[in-house]
Amino acid sequence: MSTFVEILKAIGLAVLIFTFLAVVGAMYGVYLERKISGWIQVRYGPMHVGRWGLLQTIADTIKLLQKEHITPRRADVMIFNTAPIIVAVAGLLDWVVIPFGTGFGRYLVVRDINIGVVYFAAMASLTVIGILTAGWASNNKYALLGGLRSASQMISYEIPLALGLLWAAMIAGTLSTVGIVEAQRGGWFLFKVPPLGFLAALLFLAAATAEVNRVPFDLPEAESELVAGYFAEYTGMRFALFQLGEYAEMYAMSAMAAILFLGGWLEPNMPQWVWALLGIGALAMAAFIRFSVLRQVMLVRPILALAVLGAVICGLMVLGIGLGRTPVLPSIVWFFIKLFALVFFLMWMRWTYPRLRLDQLLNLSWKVLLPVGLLNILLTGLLLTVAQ
Amino acid sequence: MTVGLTHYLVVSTLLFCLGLYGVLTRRNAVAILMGIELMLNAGNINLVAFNRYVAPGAVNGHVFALVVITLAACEAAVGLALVMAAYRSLETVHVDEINVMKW
Amino acid sequence: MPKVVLDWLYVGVFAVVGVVLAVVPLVVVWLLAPRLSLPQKRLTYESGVVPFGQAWAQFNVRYYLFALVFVVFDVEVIYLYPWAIVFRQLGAFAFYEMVIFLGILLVGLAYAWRKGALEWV
Amino acid sequence: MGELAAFIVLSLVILIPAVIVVTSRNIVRSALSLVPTFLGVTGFYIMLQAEFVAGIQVLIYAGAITVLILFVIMLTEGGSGVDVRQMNEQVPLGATAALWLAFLILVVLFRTQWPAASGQPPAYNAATIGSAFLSSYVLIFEVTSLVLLLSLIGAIVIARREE
Repeated sequence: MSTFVEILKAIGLAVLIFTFLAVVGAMYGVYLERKISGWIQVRYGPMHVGRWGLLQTIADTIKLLQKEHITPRRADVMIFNTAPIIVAVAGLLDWVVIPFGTGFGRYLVVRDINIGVVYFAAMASLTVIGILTAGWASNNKYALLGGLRSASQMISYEIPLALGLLWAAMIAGTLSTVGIVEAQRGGWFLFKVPPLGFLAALLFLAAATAEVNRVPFDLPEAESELVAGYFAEYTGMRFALFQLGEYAEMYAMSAMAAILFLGGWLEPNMPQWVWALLGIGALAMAAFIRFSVLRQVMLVRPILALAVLGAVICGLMVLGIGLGRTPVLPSIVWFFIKLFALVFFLMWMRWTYPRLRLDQLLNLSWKVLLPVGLLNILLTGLLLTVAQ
Repeated sequence: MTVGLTHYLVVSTLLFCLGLYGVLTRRNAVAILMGIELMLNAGNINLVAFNRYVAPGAVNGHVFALVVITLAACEAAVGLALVMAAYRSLETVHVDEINVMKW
Repeated sequence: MPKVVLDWLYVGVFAVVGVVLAVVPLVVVWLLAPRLSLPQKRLTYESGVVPFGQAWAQFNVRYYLFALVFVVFDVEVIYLYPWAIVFRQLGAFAFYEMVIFLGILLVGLAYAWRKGALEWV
Repeated sequence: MGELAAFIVLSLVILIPAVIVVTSRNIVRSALSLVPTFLGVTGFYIMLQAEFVAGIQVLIYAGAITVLILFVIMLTEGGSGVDVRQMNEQVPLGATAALWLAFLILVVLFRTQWPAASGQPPAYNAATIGSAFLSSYVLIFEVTSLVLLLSLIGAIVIARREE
């Protein structure tokens, strides 16, 4: 009987997270991507459907729903249809071990699996199969080449990714994601064993960016060279499933980076005056934008809004610490602040850096990230052993 | 009826024999390696099942299973390297056509 | 039910629900979308010319070399996970063991590097 | 009851794709069918409460070995045609041998009185495995790295194009 209840609970949570990923992750991820690229290139991005173009992606989804499914000639139909499902499901499965915060007297995580980070790495590695078979099943030269390239890139960066996960597990002494966050109550892992923590975070972020095929590591999908790579032949909803999987994976990687190195849902542990200084800085920036000639540039508005938001959060923190009510903000708010900061960072990179060449990309992984990651682990191990 | 050791052993036997069938009847060297992977998986099921039902307190079976997984990976790496080499010089991956040493 | 089994029961349910939810929009499309089958439509994209030959071509063996090095190091990482969570309880001895383990593998990496298996030309 | 149902479902998830692996005429489908088999075996490990081995099974078998196999298929002629005869002339012989072996093993299996011990496995698998590797199985642990080194060197030597 209790098993039945648990299965129902699991189904409910799965539907909830899938909806979250489809709506916030994929639909509004695309919207955010378009808006941010617009701001960076001094244009507006989507503006016409709904206020600030907010309904644009909903319109796009409805459009995708009515698109015909075209299966290319002599393609392997079964494998062709299975590949996007593999990618989407692997993206969803990553989220089982991601803790969103605490509340109602428990951790807000689907399951706190004992071997959480191993599980995460395993699920992330399943995506490669979907991509490789999508490229093969399309019966298209570009798709096959893109699939092979994409797969060789993803497997190259899986090891540095695992080394980043391992570093955090090593410091925390546990493989569970909740345990890793709890171990950061004394301070973020980013600043542990300086500067090795920073190095590990950098490794992880670079590997995660490459793992989700984003600029500057997006050459498998290079629109301008390989016509979108492995999903060149996919139309309509099957294409959307690839997008869903990719955005789910990107959000999962950002969430994982926040959990491993930025303390997950924990509130930053800073004295009151630091918050005050940060708040004043944000206010000064907002005032500068508002009252200078910059005000005329309408595109600066989002920055103004962000600065005001930052100032409000800092003000709340100062007030909260003054009243002795810590933690001031709910844990889930902190988690999403960190998550979206990292997502924004990834999108920012996309419009800032050029694409690497294939040989540069592979060299970076095998000749820089892998040896550095291994030495980082050994050095940290040495320091921790000596410290005892 | 609860699931016991015998259940796992039956399934692993069937898996092992399927793998053996694949190894014996396939022409493609890669498919033969896939058969071997199935057989190794069957062996691993045995190791873990015996660990659970015969000595549940220890993890010896798990350690052996991890070593077998490692060996399976090494075997796949070297075996597939052989396939690649054969394909490069003989332009075939079918073991019954690789017969330059035979007369 | 032990915690382990319950944890992974959730994973299994997530996988099944994920597949169902991914198939639902495909079915919706199948019901809604127009279907007009023209032979030209099903041609694969090839920069605007009619595709010729097969999609498959002779690919570089280097792809295999990278996959090979990946498998070896992926296997190596699985031994690091259990080590990472217990090495502090076991003291210096455990650390030296890992130094030897990784040292041997770094020789392998150096060999692959030296032999140009990590080179993309 | 639920355990038995889960066992039966997982057995089917293992065995049906395994049949496809050894009989399919399309080598890519064979390779892809390995994935459900491996995931089903993962399910078995979970039922046997071998959590760490289960995670590694997904990571190595489904994530690495399958990808390696798919790579080789796509780099050799399997990537082109599916109209190649995949079975050799030993099919009757192979089937007989496999069935006979299965019969023998099953007979032995049901005749043997297996020792059984009750008890619960350690709750935190990975830590126990780590301690075991670093204490009683040190030699295996170090030899494993030698095996990995040798297979890396060997495979590179074999697969590389000679100048």
